[in-house]
Amino acid sequence: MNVLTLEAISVRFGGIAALTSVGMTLKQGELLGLIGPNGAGKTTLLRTVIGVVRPTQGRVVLRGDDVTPLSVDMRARRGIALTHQIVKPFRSMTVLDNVVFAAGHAKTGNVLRALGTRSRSEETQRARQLLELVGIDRYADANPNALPLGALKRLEVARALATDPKILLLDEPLAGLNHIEAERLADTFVRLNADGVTMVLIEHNLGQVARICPRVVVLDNGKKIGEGATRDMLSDPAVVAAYIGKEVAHA
Amino acid sequence: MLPTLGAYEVSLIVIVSVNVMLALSLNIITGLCGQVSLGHAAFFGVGAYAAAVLGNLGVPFLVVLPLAGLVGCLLGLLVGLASLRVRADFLAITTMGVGFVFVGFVRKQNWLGAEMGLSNIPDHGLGDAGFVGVCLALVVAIALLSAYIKRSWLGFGFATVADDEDTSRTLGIDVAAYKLTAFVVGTFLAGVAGATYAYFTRFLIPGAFGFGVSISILAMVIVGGVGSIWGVIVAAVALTLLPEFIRVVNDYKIFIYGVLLVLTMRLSPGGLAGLVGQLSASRAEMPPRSAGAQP
Amino acid sequence: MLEVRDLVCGYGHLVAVHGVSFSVKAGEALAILGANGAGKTSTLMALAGHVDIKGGSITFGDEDVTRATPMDRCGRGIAITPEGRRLFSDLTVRENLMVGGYLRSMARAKINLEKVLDLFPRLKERLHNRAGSLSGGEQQMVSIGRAMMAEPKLMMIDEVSLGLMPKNVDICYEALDKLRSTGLTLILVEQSLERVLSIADQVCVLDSGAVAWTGSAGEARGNPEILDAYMGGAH
Amino acid sequence: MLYIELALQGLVNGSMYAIVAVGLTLIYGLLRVLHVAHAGLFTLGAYITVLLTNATGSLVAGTLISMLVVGIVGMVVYRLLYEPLLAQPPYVALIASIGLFIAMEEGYRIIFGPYGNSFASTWLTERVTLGPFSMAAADVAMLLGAIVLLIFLAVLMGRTRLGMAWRATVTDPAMARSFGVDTIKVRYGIFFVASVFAAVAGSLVAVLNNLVEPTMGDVPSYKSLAIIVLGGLGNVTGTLLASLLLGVIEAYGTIYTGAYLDRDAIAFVFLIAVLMIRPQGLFGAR
Amino acid sequence: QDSVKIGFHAPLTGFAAADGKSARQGVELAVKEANAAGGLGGKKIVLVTYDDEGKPENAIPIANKLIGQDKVIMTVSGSYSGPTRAAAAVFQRAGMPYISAYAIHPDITRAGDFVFRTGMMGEVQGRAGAKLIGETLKKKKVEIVAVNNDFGQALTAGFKEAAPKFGLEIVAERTFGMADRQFGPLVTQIKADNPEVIYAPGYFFNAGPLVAQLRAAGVTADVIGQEGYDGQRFIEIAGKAAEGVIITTSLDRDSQAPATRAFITDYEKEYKDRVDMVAASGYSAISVALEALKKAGSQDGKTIRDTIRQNTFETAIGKLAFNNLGEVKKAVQVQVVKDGNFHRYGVIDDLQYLAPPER
Ligand SMILES: Nc1ncnc2c1ncn2[C@@H]1O[C@H](COP(=O)(O)OP(=O)(O)OP(=O)(O)O)[C@@H](O)[C@H]1O
Ligand SMILES: Nc1ncnc2c1ncn2[C@@H]1O[C@H](COP(=O)(O)OP(=O)(O)OP(=O)(O)O)[C@@H](O)[C@H]1O
Ligand SMILES: [Mg+2]
Ligand SMILES: [Mg+2]
Repeated sequence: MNVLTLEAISVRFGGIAALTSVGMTLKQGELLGLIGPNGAGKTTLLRTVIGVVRPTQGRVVLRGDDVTPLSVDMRARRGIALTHQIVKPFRSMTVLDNVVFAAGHAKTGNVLRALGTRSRSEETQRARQLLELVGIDRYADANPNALPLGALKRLEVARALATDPKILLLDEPLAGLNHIEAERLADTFVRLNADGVTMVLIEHNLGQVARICPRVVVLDNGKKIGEGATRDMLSDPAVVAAYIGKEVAHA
Repeated sequence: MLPTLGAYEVSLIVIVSVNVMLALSLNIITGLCGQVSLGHAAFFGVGAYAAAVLGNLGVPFLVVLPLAGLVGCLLGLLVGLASLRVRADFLAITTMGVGFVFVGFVRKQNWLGAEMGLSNIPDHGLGDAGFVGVCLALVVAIALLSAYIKRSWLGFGFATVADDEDTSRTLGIDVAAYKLTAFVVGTFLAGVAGATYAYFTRFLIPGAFGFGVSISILAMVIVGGVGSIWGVIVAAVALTLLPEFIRVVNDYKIFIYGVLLVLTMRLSPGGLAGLVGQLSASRAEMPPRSAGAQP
Repeated sequence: MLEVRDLVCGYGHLVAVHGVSFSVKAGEALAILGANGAGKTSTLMALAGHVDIKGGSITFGDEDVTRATPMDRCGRGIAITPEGRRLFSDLTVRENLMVGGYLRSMARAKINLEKVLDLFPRLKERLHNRAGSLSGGEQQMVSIGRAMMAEPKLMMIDEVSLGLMPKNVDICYEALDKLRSTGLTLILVEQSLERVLSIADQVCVLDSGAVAWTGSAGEARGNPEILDAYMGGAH
Repeated sequence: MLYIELALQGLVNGSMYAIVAVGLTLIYGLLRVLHVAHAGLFTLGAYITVLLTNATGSLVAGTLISMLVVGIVGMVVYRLLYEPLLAQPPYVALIASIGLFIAMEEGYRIIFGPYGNSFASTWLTERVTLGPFSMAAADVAMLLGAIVLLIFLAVLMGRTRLGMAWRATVTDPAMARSFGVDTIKVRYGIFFVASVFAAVAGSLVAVLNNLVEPTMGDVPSYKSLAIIVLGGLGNVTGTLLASLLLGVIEAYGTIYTGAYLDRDAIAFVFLIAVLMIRPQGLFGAR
Repeated sequence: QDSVKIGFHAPLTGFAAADGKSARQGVELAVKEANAAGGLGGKKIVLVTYDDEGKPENAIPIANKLIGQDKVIMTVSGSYSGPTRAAAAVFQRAGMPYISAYAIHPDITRAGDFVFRTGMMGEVQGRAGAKLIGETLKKKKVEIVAVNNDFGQALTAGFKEAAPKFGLEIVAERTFGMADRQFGPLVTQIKADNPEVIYAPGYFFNAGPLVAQLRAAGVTADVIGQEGYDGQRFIEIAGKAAEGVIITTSLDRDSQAPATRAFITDYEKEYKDRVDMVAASGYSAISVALEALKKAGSQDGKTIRDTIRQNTFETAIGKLAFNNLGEVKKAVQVQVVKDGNFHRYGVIDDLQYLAPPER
């Protein structure tokens, strides 16, 4: 079953065509890789899915519903979560509170409901678990400004997970992690995926992409240039020329 | 508890109460939800004028209070809608503009007394003690409400909107609803404060709700420490009574007020709340604002 | 070229790096490795003059620059590509690069600009766009280019490959290698072991703010287990 | 004919706004602070000019010294007030700035008295006639002054490397320093230039009104905030155009809508209307 | 007790600080002179002064403090309408006599029978302006250019009410803000309107630049001002352009009345400054208070109130008596600027026509 269908999405920023008629489907329970050169439009595509970017053309269809007219928060409420490539923690609160807040999504959906509730104990517990899951529990009480980049990247993931997403959009979550840390986090994704979270993963770390994503979509210059089994795509001459360069991927 | 109070003390208590209410109401919008407003006096004024008009129609004081709040938050809702379009400093200046437009509008409205003001506001009929009682009760109620909101998930949501509304949205927060709530609650309370003021002075002129008033309310919030409820209360009381206490140095009192604002901000940028925070050793060091660390 | 002795630095009361020492010769490349939070960025930023130095000394060329201002360091030929890129987001790509060449003559800056654009042709099309609107990888290119514009003697790059596609990583490393042959000294913080070891002469592994292992790149290549031991972070 | 003359008068007012506001926008661009006390420096400039001119008999000497002194005072204000608050949220500096402005105005009242000062001789009677139009010489000076100063600034900020360095300092001072920009000099420089502009505006207004009073900075203090927002915050050219536009709108407004709204309200209705359509200001980038 | 306390409040800081200072100087001079002359039946007169900043909400605690803490026996307002109106209600409730020196709001005395006003009501002065233009100057086409506040509005209302009686044609009515000093567009428009006379209620700080800019633009119509212009400051600002401007006010510079002459010389000696209307009004208001206290021979509010009501007072601004409402009945002085000074132009003492309301 397709949980998410992108129909001929085009996005323009002023004179720049960031995406040109990109179509794509995401199946229930899939872990899809999204790769492509710098500036290909990967981030823009995920931002279009969550609604931060409005497509100039095309539709975003979630489980058969056209969600294109919906606002960002309404889409988030329907189970889409995004981790930002350029990290965006709430800098005025602790790392833990960043995640606690996200974990309280059921209470914050409605203003009156939010006004009516105070207890945070459940959410705090859940948040601690998630920080542990991504391996930054030791920073729980720190301010995000004091965190190294790798930890902030993982905070993005923990916060997105706290909203109990059905579709998790991951924008280069492994960047800034060394190979061991990256592998560990990638394993976490696999486990969550097995638990039923559908995922899209943007990564330039092709080793990990090849390891955990059975299928990839390749963008270049705002257009889809390939889609298929990861192994095939990584050896596709067009992909190699545009993206990987001379060396053959060490997948 | 009141028989020992003279008329002078009563009038001071009322003025202080009005200012505390105003400061707390702005604290909900600016302190908790991060929407800096330089035009809060407009909502105060709308409440005051509404109270005067209603009072003249024979509506009793205790009924006028919530009605004035409602009228205040009608305008608040409008400005709240504007806050969905413009952000940060643009919003601050927009609200400042709302303040000027309000005063400019009232100045030309004959049914609101225009420049001559409204001077026939009826007596509240509660007597001094009763009126002071109402004022204090309002202050306590507003303080408790503020404290409750701050601890609730609503307050938590406000904090994220204040921090980064775009990110907040991606976590499923209906930012518009949160901002509007802050504006509606804050301006409702400002309207109530306006009604209290109207029944206190029983004379309204447009000039009493000008830019200077908006600034002094904001100063109370920031000197108190943005978002801190007790800090804002202390600052509102202190800044209101300060000129009263330094009447001795008559000619210099506003000068001193200005200098104190500068010194407070210079020596304790976090306001009173920040100062106390620094003094209590347990507190971890404040992280520096990351100047554009992340694009 | 660069001599770091017992460097201690941190933020406020917090000490992030305690007693790190290393030295790099002219034309050499040093790789600094370590887990998340090991203190790599803090070390680089201290070398650039942006973190409080609480102890130790930094000698660059023959001069002590421990207390020099960032401007002074730039004048002496130290340039940085910082973590998080830190572009001037409201300026255009071209302006960002020109600020990089601020201390060079206009003529030299223009020549260098061409070089950077040759290296990253992608930026040509984005020259007059706000740097803040670029994609992550494009921003990284601007950040690296900006440092090159300063014609440094010592270039420090925090996570070269961050957000760059594999092809660009290769291009970047090739360019750096070429610059090295003209005498440029490099300090690279990098997560991708394989890449960095292919270019580095020396390796310095940090763990919890201290040097855990140093050696030549050859040694490190030989037995990656040594490095792996320090890469897992505090788990 | 009347329309054109009204527009000309509006442009004169607008250029006064422009000279004050451009300093404010520079400083906003630099520190992200609404430097309300700028209007206090404007008043200081006017006082120094009127006092020195009456003492020496030379308006030129009075104005030049005023520019210099106010420029230096501007740098001192930066050093003592804003520099220590750089790491704080901007509203902290805003309140400090308002406090300073209040203290300055009160200081002038205490020192120079509440009545205001005037020049011993006036220049207002000098007129310049151009075809069918005739304007006060001081008006013409205001107009020309604004145009020259602002074109100079726009070129400096937009076209030169120095301007680039200034703008780099704004987004990330630490990184700007790392590329050799002396951000401390940049900041002092901008405060100096902005404050000199304030002094020029103050002196011109003193001549035009022949009246220097403690509260003469009130209107510029908030009106120029509106203008820099209208112009797109931090945008020098935008500020210039917004000032002139607002001057003209106020000129027509006072005549044609004065019966319904006062002058300030007219200006702010326009501002709000613009912001609802263009939330980033007339000339701001998003 | 060997002293008598009298309360006084004025805007010593804020937008009206200039008038506050003048009022205060006038009042202090009067008290000083009265003390030099032996005080009140041997008791020293002590003035308790507060700054109300021109804000109504400040006037209320000040009034309460004067009544409850300072225990003054009566109070004089040297302030504008806002604070004066707000305080009047407090004094009325406490049964303490209260005299407003120059605030113009009609509702001030309506607060009750303890409240008096020695200044002219705005409406009354507006009517006097109409009479001056229609009857004395015999002009017809008038343009009103008024300051945007209670003062301007009240004067305009009075003027417009009386205008038809004197056959005046109002060609246009315009306003400007308190803070305006630049009148370029307004002047351009007035030139186009081409009136014979400009009736321009405002203060010296508006009127000085306005008149200068009108003349500089070549507008030759007569400018008629009122007590807001009354002070040397206006002439200093407007310079030569001030010549010929006629105003309605309370103080007659060329008066030979001893009270007026004495005030002018004493004031100028004491403060090394020229007198203005506000100083004269403050001086006169407190003169009425002191005189009433002396005549009443009692500190009882009701007695003092009745004394004020039943007597006539010789002051620096002429002979004053009060009607039922507590409004002053007095002549309007017309002054003209000649050779850099105000001089007598005439007096309007049509007390029937200028009579203030009784209710
Ligand atoms: N707000 C914007 N304004 C203008 N151009 C934009 C904006 N956002 C993105 N772009 C441009 O659109 C293109 C696609 O950007 P996007 O961030 O989607 O790339 P990406 O595939 O994620 O690249 P990377 O791998 O480098 O992160 C880029 O060329 C970028 O410069
Ligand atoms: N601004 C700051 N304030 C306080 N502490 C900080 C700050 N920046 C970093 N730290 C702390 O200093 C330590 C070292 O961090 P640093 O950023 O140098 O690590 P890193 O090795 O670069 O990690 P990464 O691989 O994630 O970039 C960490 O424990 C971190 O929490
Ligand atoms: Mg991207
Ligand atoms: Mg790092």
